[in-house]
Amino acid sequence: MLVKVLYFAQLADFAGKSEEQIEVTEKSPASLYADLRATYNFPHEFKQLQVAINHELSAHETPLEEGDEIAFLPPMTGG
Amino acid sequence: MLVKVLYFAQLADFAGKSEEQIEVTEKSPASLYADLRATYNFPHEFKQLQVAINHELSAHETPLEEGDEIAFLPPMTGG
Amino acid sequence: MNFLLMEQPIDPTALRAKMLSPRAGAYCSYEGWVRDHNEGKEVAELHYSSYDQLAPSVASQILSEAKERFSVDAAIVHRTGPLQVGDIAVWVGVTAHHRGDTFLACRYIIDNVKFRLPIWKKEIYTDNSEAWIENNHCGCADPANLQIPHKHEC
Amino acid sequence: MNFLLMEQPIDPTALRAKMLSPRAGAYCSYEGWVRDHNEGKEVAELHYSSYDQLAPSVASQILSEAKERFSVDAAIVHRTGPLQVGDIAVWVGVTAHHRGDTFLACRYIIDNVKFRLPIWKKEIYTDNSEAWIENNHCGCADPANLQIPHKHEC
Repeated sequence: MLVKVLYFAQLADFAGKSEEQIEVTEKSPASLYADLRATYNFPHEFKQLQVAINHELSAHETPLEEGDEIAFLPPMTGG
Repeated sequence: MLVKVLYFAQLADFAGKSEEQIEVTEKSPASLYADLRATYNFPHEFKQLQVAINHELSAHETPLEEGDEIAFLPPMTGG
Repeated sequence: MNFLLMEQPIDPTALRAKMLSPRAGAYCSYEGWVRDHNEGKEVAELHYSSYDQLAPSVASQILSEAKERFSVDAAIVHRTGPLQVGDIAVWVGVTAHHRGDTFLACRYIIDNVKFRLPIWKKEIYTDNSEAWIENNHCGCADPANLQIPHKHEC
Repeated sequence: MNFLLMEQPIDPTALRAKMLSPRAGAYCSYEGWVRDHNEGKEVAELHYSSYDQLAPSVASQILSEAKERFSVDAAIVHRTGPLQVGDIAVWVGVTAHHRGDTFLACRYIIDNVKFRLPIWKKEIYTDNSEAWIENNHCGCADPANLQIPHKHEC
């Protein structure tokens, strides 16, 4: 199924893009992140990141659905 | 000896003036305040007030000197 | 001297501008505003009277304590005379490298201003009655206690 | 909605004016300023990027928590994009009846903004190098922990 991945901050720099469509076979965000990390050399462990699905913070184990927009968020540094 | 007494807030209202010269025979601020309280019906006990002599906060038992300016300060309520 | 008593309205924009520094990362300010009510009575205006020859040295002492304890720059401005609802009665501004110090110092300063600065507030109500405000802190007057308004009991 | 992400400079005078209320007696504001240095390096500019579709709901949640805990009115404005030294990165304003609540709420809000609002800061140094800032809080990402930034350990 197809999902959209959004990249922010360091992850956007490493990926060289701010979003992309990805064809996934597993519903697990952890599995998707592992694939992306292998591709882009992301520095973060999965557990260091928050997960947002369709613009809402979501549990790490939330199963992905067709058409979801998912973002892996590095620790926030605003303020 | 002569001292100048400064009145602020409620004490100025009760005394009907902001300052006056007083001839004192005892050097004790407590004694002076007791006299003034009897004259003007000040509502405060001496221990409720701070004492300033020559524009510096002073201990309650500081002996008065000729020409001193003394103020008895009600609890402060600025801010 | 980072302290001023003034009869004119306090301008927080101008006061803030004086605090700017490229080395400061955090700015905390506090303002006391004249409310339209107090303890169930409708307030028409306030009148602050001050002991002008004593207030600067007390303010300077409070600011020195705050700078020493929290490594901040800080300033205090207090209004005197008649004030209307919505007017700023007191302004405190604090800058520091980091935010924690600004909050602690700003709170320390305003608490001590209320407790130690020789200024008194009279409230005039909409029914034309008036009253000198009783403070919420205790009336004990030993200067040794006055450094720590939250910790002493009388 | 008392939250705004903006690319234009933050105007604290205009933001303060929106907080005015005749029922409020206390106003506390906090500003984060871009410093000219950080951890020994000279900062030329900052760049904040944000997750614009997520930030408003997080800010709204933080403000709701503060209002519920401290009985305040409050607002948050955060800058995005490139910032110069001296610019305001974030502004928080809080009003309440009494001062204690304004300090506690303002501190609560800025702490949670730094910890929970989806915004990231890149520093660009005077030698043209740059770095995404590592936060000082820990990197554990369980949302259940994020409510109390000062109390959890990882």
